[in-house]
Amino acid sequence: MAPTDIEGSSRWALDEAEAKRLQKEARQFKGESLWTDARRRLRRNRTASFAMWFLVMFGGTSVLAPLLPLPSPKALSLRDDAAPPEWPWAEPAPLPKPPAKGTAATKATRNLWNNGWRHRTTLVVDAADTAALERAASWAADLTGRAPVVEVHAAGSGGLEGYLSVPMLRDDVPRVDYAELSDGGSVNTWDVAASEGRDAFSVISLSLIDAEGESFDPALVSAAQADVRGRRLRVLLSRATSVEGRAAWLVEAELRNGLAHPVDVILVGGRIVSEGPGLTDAARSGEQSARARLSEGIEHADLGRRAAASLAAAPIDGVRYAGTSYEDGYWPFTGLVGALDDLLIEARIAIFGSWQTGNWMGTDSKGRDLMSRIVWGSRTSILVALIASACSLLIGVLYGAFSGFVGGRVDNLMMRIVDILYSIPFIFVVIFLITMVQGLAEARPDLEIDRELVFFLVIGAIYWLTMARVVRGQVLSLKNTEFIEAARVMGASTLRILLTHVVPNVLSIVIVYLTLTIPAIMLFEAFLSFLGLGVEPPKVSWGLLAVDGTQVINPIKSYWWLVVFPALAMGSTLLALNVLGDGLRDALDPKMRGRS
Amino acid sequence: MALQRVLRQFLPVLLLGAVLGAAVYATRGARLEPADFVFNNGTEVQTLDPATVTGVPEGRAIRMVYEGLLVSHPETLAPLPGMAERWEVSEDRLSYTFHLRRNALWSNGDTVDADDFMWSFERFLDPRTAAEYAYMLWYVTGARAFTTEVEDGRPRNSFDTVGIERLDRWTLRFQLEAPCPFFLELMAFYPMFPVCRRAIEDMQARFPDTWEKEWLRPENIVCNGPYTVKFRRVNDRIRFEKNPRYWDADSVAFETVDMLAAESYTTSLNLYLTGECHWIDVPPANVIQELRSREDFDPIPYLGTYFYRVNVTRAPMDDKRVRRALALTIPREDIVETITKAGQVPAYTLVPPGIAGYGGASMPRNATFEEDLAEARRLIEDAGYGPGGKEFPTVEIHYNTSDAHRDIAEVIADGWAKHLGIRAKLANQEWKVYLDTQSNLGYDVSRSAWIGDYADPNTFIDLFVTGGDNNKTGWGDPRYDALVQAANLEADPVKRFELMSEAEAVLMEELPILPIYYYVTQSTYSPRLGGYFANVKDEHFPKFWYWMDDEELAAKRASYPAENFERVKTSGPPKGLYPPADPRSRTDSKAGKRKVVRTTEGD
Amino acid sequence: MALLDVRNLRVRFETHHGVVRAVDGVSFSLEEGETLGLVGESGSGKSVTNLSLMGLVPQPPGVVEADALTLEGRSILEMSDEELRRVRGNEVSMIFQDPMTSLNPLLTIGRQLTEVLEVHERVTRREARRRAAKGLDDVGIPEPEKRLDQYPHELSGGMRQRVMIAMGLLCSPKVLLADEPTTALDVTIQAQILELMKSLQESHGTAIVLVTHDLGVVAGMSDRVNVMYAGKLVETASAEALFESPRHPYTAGLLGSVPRLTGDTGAALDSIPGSPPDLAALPGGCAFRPRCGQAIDRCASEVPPLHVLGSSSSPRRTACFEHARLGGAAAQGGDA
Amino acid sequence: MLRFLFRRLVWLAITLLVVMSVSFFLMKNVPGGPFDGERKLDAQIEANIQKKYHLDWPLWRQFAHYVGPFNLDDERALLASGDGGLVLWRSELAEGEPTTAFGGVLAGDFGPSFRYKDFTVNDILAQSLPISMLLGVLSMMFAIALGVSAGIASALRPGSGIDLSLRLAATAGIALPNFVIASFLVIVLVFMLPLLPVAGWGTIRHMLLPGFCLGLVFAAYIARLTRTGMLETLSADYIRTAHAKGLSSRTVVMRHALKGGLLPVVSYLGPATAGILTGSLVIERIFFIPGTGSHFINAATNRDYTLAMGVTILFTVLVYVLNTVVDMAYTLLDPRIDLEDE
Repeated sequence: MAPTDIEGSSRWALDEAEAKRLQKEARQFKGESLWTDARRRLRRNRTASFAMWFLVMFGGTSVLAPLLPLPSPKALSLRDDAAPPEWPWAEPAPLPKPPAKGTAATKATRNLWNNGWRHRTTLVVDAADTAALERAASWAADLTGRAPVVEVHAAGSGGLEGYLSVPMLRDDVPRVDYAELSDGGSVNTWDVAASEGRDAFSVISLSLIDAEGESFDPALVSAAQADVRGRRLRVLLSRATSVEGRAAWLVEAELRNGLAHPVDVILVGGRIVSEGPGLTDAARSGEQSARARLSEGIEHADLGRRAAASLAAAPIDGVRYAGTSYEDGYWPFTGLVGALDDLLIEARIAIFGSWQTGNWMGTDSKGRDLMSRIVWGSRTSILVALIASACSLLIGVLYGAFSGFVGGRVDNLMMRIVDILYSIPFIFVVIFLITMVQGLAEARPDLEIDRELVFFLVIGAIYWLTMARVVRGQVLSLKNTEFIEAARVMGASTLRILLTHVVPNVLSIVIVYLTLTIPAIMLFEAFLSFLGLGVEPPKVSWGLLAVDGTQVINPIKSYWWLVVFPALAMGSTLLALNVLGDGLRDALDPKMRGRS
Repeated sequence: MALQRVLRQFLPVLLLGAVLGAAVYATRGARLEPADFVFNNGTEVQTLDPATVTGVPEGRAIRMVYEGLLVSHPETLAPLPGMAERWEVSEDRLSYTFHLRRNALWSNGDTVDADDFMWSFERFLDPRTAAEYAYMLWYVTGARAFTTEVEDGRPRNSFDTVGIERLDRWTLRFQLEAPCPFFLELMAFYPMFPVCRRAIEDMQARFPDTWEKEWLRPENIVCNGPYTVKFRRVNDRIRFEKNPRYWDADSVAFETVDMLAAESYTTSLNLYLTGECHWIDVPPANVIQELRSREDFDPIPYLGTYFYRVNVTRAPMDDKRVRRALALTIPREDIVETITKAGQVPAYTLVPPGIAGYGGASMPRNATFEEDLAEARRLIEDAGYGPGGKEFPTVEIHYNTSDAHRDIAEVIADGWAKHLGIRAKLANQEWKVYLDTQSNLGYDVSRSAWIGDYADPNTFIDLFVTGGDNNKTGWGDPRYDALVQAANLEADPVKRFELMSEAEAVLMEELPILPIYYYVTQSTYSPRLGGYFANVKDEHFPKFWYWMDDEELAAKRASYPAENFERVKTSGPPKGLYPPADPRSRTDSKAGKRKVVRTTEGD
Repeated sequence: MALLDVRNLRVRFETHHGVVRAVDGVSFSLEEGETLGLVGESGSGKSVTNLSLMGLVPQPPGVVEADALTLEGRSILEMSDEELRRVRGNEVSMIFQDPMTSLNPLLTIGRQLTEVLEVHERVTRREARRRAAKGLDDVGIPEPEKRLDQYPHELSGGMRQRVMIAMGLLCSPKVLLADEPTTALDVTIQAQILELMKSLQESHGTAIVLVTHDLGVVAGMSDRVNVMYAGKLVETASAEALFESPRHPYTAGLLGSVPRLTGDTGAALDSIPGSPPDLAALPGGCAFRPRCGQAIDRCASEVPPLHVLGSSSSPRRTACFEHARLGGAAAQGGDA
Repeated sequence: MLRFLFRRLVWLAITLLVVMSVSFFLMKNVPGGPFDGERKLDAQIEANIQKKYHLDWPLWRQFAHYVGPFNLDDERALLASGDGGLVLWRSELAEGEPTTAFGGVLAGDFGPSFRYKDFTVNDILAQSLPISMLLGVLSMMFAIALGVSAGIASALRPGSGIDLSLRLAATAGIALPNFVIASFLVIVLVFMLPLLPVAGWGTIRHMLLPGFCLGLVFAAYIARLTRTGMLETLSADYIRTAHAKGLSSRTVVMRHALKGGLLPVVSYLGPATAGILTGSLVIERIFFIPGTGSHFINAATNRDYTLAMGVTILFTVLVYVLNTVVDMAYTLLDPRIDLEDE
C-alpha cells in the first residue's frame, strides 16, 4: 500500500502520544545496539578484559620504549659470555674479564656505562685522589657547562679507578660561543654541493641551544652568514630542537627578521620550520644529509677532541683523557614516531637522568640487555603483526566474502586463483619483490620507499590466502540463510549485504583465525629476516630473538634466559590476543546476546 | 549420490586403513646397522664425480672412494705415494714424471693404469664436463686453451696439445708452462683423482641419456680408494664399505663408515654427544667457550682469511686514507675473543700464516690500538671528512645471512661509529643474491672469506690482480699485477715468495680489503680416533683412521701439555677395530705429537 | 493418582541481569489421555515449564524447585541422571517448535529414529528399523523405508515435524510434551499435524501437554487450558469455559487479539498494549497490571491469588481480583 | 561426484600450468644462479656449465624444454627413436637405444638436480617424499588425537579450569615456535632422561619426537577449531532434541555434536597437511630427517631451479589433491553440501 494511504487513513493514523509510546516500546524492545552490548559483555568477561588491559599495557610499553630507563638495545658491550639475569637488588655480577678501559662495561657502574642514549666524554682519574677528581670535575664543567658524573670501578691492578664522564643529551652539542661566532671560527660549514657550481649552497649549522638561558642574538647569525665566503645562504640549520624558553615560531621569526639575506630553508631541530621559494633539489638533498648528521653527535666527538687537545696542552695532574663515545642507543624511527621518540627521550632524561635498569633478564652474548631488546623488539613485532594482519584481513575478507557470496563461476575462478597463488613458492616471491623494491629504492631515492613497510606488506600479501578461503567457506554457508534472503528481497545491494550482513557474521571465525595468524606472522617475519629479507640488525624482533634463542639450547651449556624471556613475551602476548579474540567473538556473537 | 553413500559408509574404514598402513610402513624401516665410524660432513655432497666437485665436504667424500697419483701426509700434508709409486721432477721444475704402482685395482677388478689417468684428465679439462676446478690444471701446457677454446660445444684443440703424456702403461708425464711449486700438492688434490674409464664408457653405452648420473649410483660406481659406496640417502648419509681391492687395504681399519649430512650445528653436536657420530667439523659457536677446555676440541690455524672487500669505485672508499682508517678501526681483538671465540687470530694481512717459508707483509700499524684509532681519525680528517669538512656518507656493510657474520658486522659497525663517527648500516642478503651483488660491485663494504686450495700464497695473492674473476673490489694496481706476474714466472721458491710478499705489501698499503681474522679448524672428534690430525688445510684422510686401544689412548693423554684438558667419555669402539696389524702407513704419523694451539690474549 | 503432578513449580535463572523467575509457582496435573493446553505470550514461561518436566532446564544457570513434580508418583526432581535419561523419550517425550533445526542435519532420519529405540528398548537394529519405518508410516509419511535413508534437509518442514512426532511416539510415551509443534508450519500442514496428533493420542492413549500461543490450536485440541503470564498461571479452565468467558483480563486480551471470521472484519483487532514485562524486574503486585485496562488500586500492592471458580465438574481458577466483573464483561464480546 | 572429480582434474591441469610458468619465470628473474659460489668462475668455465645445463638458452626455450613433452636437447634427435619410429615413453626404448623424443615434466621427467648433481629430481623426491609423508601422517595423528580431545574437553565445560588450562596449553603451542619446543624436548627426553634417539631416521622411536613437535602447533590449532565448532553445535536445537530422546551425554556428544563440531577441523586439514609438509623444514633440520621439507627452502636458496620446480609441482598437486579429498570428505560428513553445486 502506498504511503499516502497510511497518512490519509484515520485508522492507521497515530496520535502523537501513541507514536511516542510505540517508539518507547520499540526502544525498550530493541534494547541496546549490538556494539554497546558487545562492549558491555566484553567488559564483563573478566579474562578478556584483563587480556585487553595486558595488551594495552604491552602496546604502551612498546610505544613508550624511549621513556623507559632501559639500557640501549643495540649498544654493544663485548664480553666473553652472555650474562644471566640478575635481581634488581642484586650486586652486579663480576664480569668475566676486565673491560677495555673507557670503552665498555665496567663492573660497578655498568648501568652508566652500557653505551647508548647519550654521548659522553670520559676522563680517568685515580679514585683515591680526591683532589684530582675535583680538578677534573671543575675542568669538565668549565669546558662543557655541565656537571660531570663520577663513576668508580675496580682497576685491573686491584686498586680503584675513577671514571669521570660528562653525559650529554642527544641534542647536546658544544656550545657555540657567540664571541667565537662573530669571528666566524666555529661555524661549521659543509659545502655539500660546492663542486656543482651554480647550484652551490652552504649549510650553516648553528647551535641554538642555550643552556644558561642567555638571549639569542640573530644579528650574530647574520654576521656569520655574511662570513660564509660571500655566498648566498641557502639553508640554515639549527641542531637544537628548541631554544629554551622560546617557541619554535619565535625562533623562526627572529631568524627571519635578524637575517640580512634571504634564507631558503630554516630548520630547527632537524624539522623544517620554513621553506623559502628558491629551494632546489640539491638544497633538499643537502638538507637531508645534513639532517642525518644531526643525531650522530660528531660534534661531540669534536668536543672530545677539543677536550683531549686541551688536556694535552695543559695537563691536569692525575687526570687522563680516556675517550669520547656517543651513541643514539636505539635505532631511530622516522616521521611521527621519530618525533615522539625525541620527546620521550628527553622526558626520560628529565625523569630518570642517567639511571637505568640492570640486566634483569640477562644479556646476550654481546652484552646487550635482553629486557631492553624485548621491549624494543616488540615495536617491530607489533608493527609487523598489525600491518601484515591488517593487510591479510582486508584482502582476505573482501576477497573471500565476495567470492563466496557471488558464487558460481566467479567463485570457482577466484578460488582457483587462490590455489595458484598458494602454490607459487613464496620464497621466490619474497626475494623477487624485495629485490625489485631494493632496485626501485636505489633508482628512485626520491620515492622514499620504506623497505620494512614493503616487507610487512609482502608478508600480509602472502597470508591473506588462507583467510580468504576460511571466509569464503563461511560465507558460502551463510549465503542461503533467511536473513540474507530477506535483505536481498528488500533490495539491498550486493555490497551492502556483504558489508552489513555477511561480514559481521563471519567476524567470529575471522577473529579466531586472526589470533591464530598473528603468531605465525611473527615467526614468519623472523624466518624471512633470518634469510636476509626482513629487518636488519641491530634492529630486532621477537621472532628473531626466539630464533637466536634456540641456538643457545644445547646439552653443554644452555643460556636459558635467551629463550625463556622472548618466548614468555611472545607467548603471553599471543595468549592475551587469543583470550581477547575469544572474548570478542563471544561478545560479537548475536546468539550470545544477553547472556553472560 | 550412490557413490557418496558408499564412500560415507567406508570412510572410517578407509581412514583406519590409511593409519594402519602408515604404521606398518613406519615400523617396516629396519634399524640400520651402526657403522664402525661415523662423521658429520655438514651437508649433502654435490656429487661423487671428482671432476666436477669444488667444496670441502665433497673433498671428504671423494677421498673416501678415490685416490689420486699422490696422497698427503695426514699431518704435514707432504706428498706420499698413492697411485703413483714414485715420481721425478725435472731440473727446470717444468716436467713431472709419475710411475704408477702395478698393484692398484679398481673395485671392479680392473687395473688402474695410465690410460685411466689420461682419460680422466681429458674428461676433467673437457669443456663439456664443465669442471669448475679445471683451472687448477691450467699450469699444464695447453690445458687452458683446451678448456676455453670451444667450437660447436667441443674443444677446438685435440688433447694431444695438452702437456700430459702417457709414456707407457705405467708412466705419465706432465709438462708445465711455468714452474708450479705446489704441483705435487695439486696431484693429491681431489679434483685430480682418476675415474674408471671402462666403467663409465660402459654406462654411456647402456644409458645414453642418463649415464652421467648412472655411473655414480652406488651399484655402479667403480672406485680405487680405500672405500666403496654401499648406499646413499640424500640429506641423510652415505654408507661406505671397505674396498677389499684397494692396494693398501690392509692398513684400512674401519669396515664401514657413515658420512652424515646434518646441516644444523646443534644437531651435529647432539649426535656427537650421544656417541652417534664420532667427528663433527663445526660445533655451534656458543659452546666453543666450553669446548675449548676439552680434549676433543683442538683448533689449529686453518688456511683461510676472513676479510671485508671494499668497493673502491665508490666514494669515499675510493680514498686510500679512508680505507686505511676503516681498517685500523676494526676491533679485531674483540671479535676473536667475544664473537668467534675458537682461537681465531686477528688478521692484518691477506695470506694466513702457516705457509712454510712465506714471510708476507702486514698492514702498517701503531704500537697500540688507541694510537691506531687516533691515526684513523686523523686520516678521516685528512680525507676531508668530519667536522669542518664533508659529511661522511653512511657506509653499508654487506654480508650474507648468518648469525656469525651478523655479529661481526655489528661489532665492526659499532667500532666505526664509535671511533670515527661513521654511521654504518648493516645489509644482509640471501646467499645467492649476496654473491650477485658482490660480483656486480653493488656494495660499499662486503664480508668475504677465502680458503686456500693449496698451501701456497698464490691462492690468495692471485685474487686481486686487476680484473681477476674473484677480485670483486674494482681495485687494480699495475705494481701489484707486475709483482704477481713476476712471481708466477719465478722458479726460485725463495725469490718467488719475496715477490709475493712485496705484492702483498702493495695490497696492504692500498687496502682494497680489510683483513679481520684468520680461520682456525674447529673439528671436534673422539679422543680415541687415531690417524687423525688437525692440519692447516683441515683435510683428513680416511685410510689412516683407526680406533686407539686403551693403552694408546692413555699414552696420548699422558702426552698432553701442562694445561689440564677435561677428559671426555669415549664410547668404546666395536671390537676388532683397533689399529690394523700392519700399520705401515701410520708409522710416522703416529709419532706425530699432538700440537696444542691455544690462542691467548696478547702473549 | 494423576499421571503428572506439578505443584508450585518454580524455575529461576541466575544471570548477570539478576534473577529471572521464568516460572513462578505453577501447579497443574495431567491425567492419562488428557490434553492440556499451555497458553501465553513469548516469555511467559510455557516452554520452561515443559523443559522442567523433562529435567532439561540447563543447570546452572537454571534452578528448578517444586513442592511436587512427579510422574506417576515418582519425583522427577529427585531422579538421577540415569533415571531421567530412561524417562526421556521413553515415558515422556517432547516435540520441539522448529522442525528445521531440531533434527540433526548430519544424520539420516533412520539413525535418529532408531537410536531412540536402541536406547530405551533393547531391540536389534533390524527391528528398530522396522519399527522406525512403522512409526513414520503411522504419522502418514509415504515410502517410509526410503525416508529412513534420507537426511532432514531432503524433507519438507511438515514432513520433518511428522518425523519429530514419530520420534516422540516411538516408545509409546505416557506424556507427550509438544512445544509449539505447529508454529513453524503453514496452515494446511498445521491442521494435518494437529489431526495426526489427536488420532495418535487416541490410538496410543498418550497425554499431551500442548504449549502454544495459538488459541485456535488450543481450542481444537485441549481438554483444559492453562494461561500463563510472566511465569505465573493466571487462569485455568476447560477449553470451552475459557473461550466462552475468560475471567482474567489477560485471557480476554489474548482472545480479543485473535482475528475472527465472523462479525465486522473491518474492525481493528484489539491488541494488548505494552509488552511482556522483564522477568528480572517484575513490578510489585499483579504482573499484568501495567497493561491491564481493569486494574484497581489493590492490583498494585498485592499479588492476586488463584481464585477457585466454577463448578466441580468444570473447575476453573483465575488470578484476578476483578474476575467477577470480568465474567460479565467477557460476555459482551471480549471488549477489554 | 565423478563429474566433480573430472572438473577438479581439469582445473588441476590449468593450475599446474599457471603455477609452473609463473614460478619458472619468477625464479629465473631472481638474482643469482645455481652455480654461483664464493669462488667466481672463469668466464669460459661458467659458459661451459651454462651450456651443459642449457642455461644459455632463451627462457621460453628452457621452459618448453622443461615442461616437455618434446625433448629440445639438441644433442639428441627430436621426435624419433633410433630406428626412426616415434617413441611415446622411455620404457618403450630398448636398453641402450640412443635417443628419446620425449622429456620434460609432461613425460614424467623433472630433470636433473643442479645441487645434488648425482640425482635427478625424480630420485630426490622419490627418496624424500615417503619420509615426509610418514612424518606428516604421524604428526597429523598426534595433532588430531591431541587437538580433538582437548577441544572437546574444553568445549564441554567452557570457562572451567580444564578449559582454561587447555586453552593456555593450546595457545602456548601456537605461540612457541616448534623449534623452541623441539630443542627443550631434546634436552629433556634425550639427554636428561635418555629415552629417545637424538636425531636421525629409521625406527619408529626416531619418529616420535619430530612427529610430536611438528604436530603440536597443529594440535593447538585443531583444539581451538574443535572447541569453537563444538560450542557452536552444542548450542544447536538438535542437541536438545537428542537429550530429550534420552540419549546419554556421551552419546549426544559423540554422535550428535562431534560430527558437526569437527566440520571446521576437516576443512582445516587440507591447509594443515600442506603446512606440515612445508613447515617441517626446521624440524627436519633439528632432527636430521631426510624429508622433502628442507627442499622447499633450500632448493630456492640454492637456485636449484629444477628441484625447486619439482617441489613446487609436487606441492601444488598434493595440496590440490588434499583439498579435493577434504572437499569430498566434507560432503560425506555434511549431506547438505552437494559437490555438483560448485
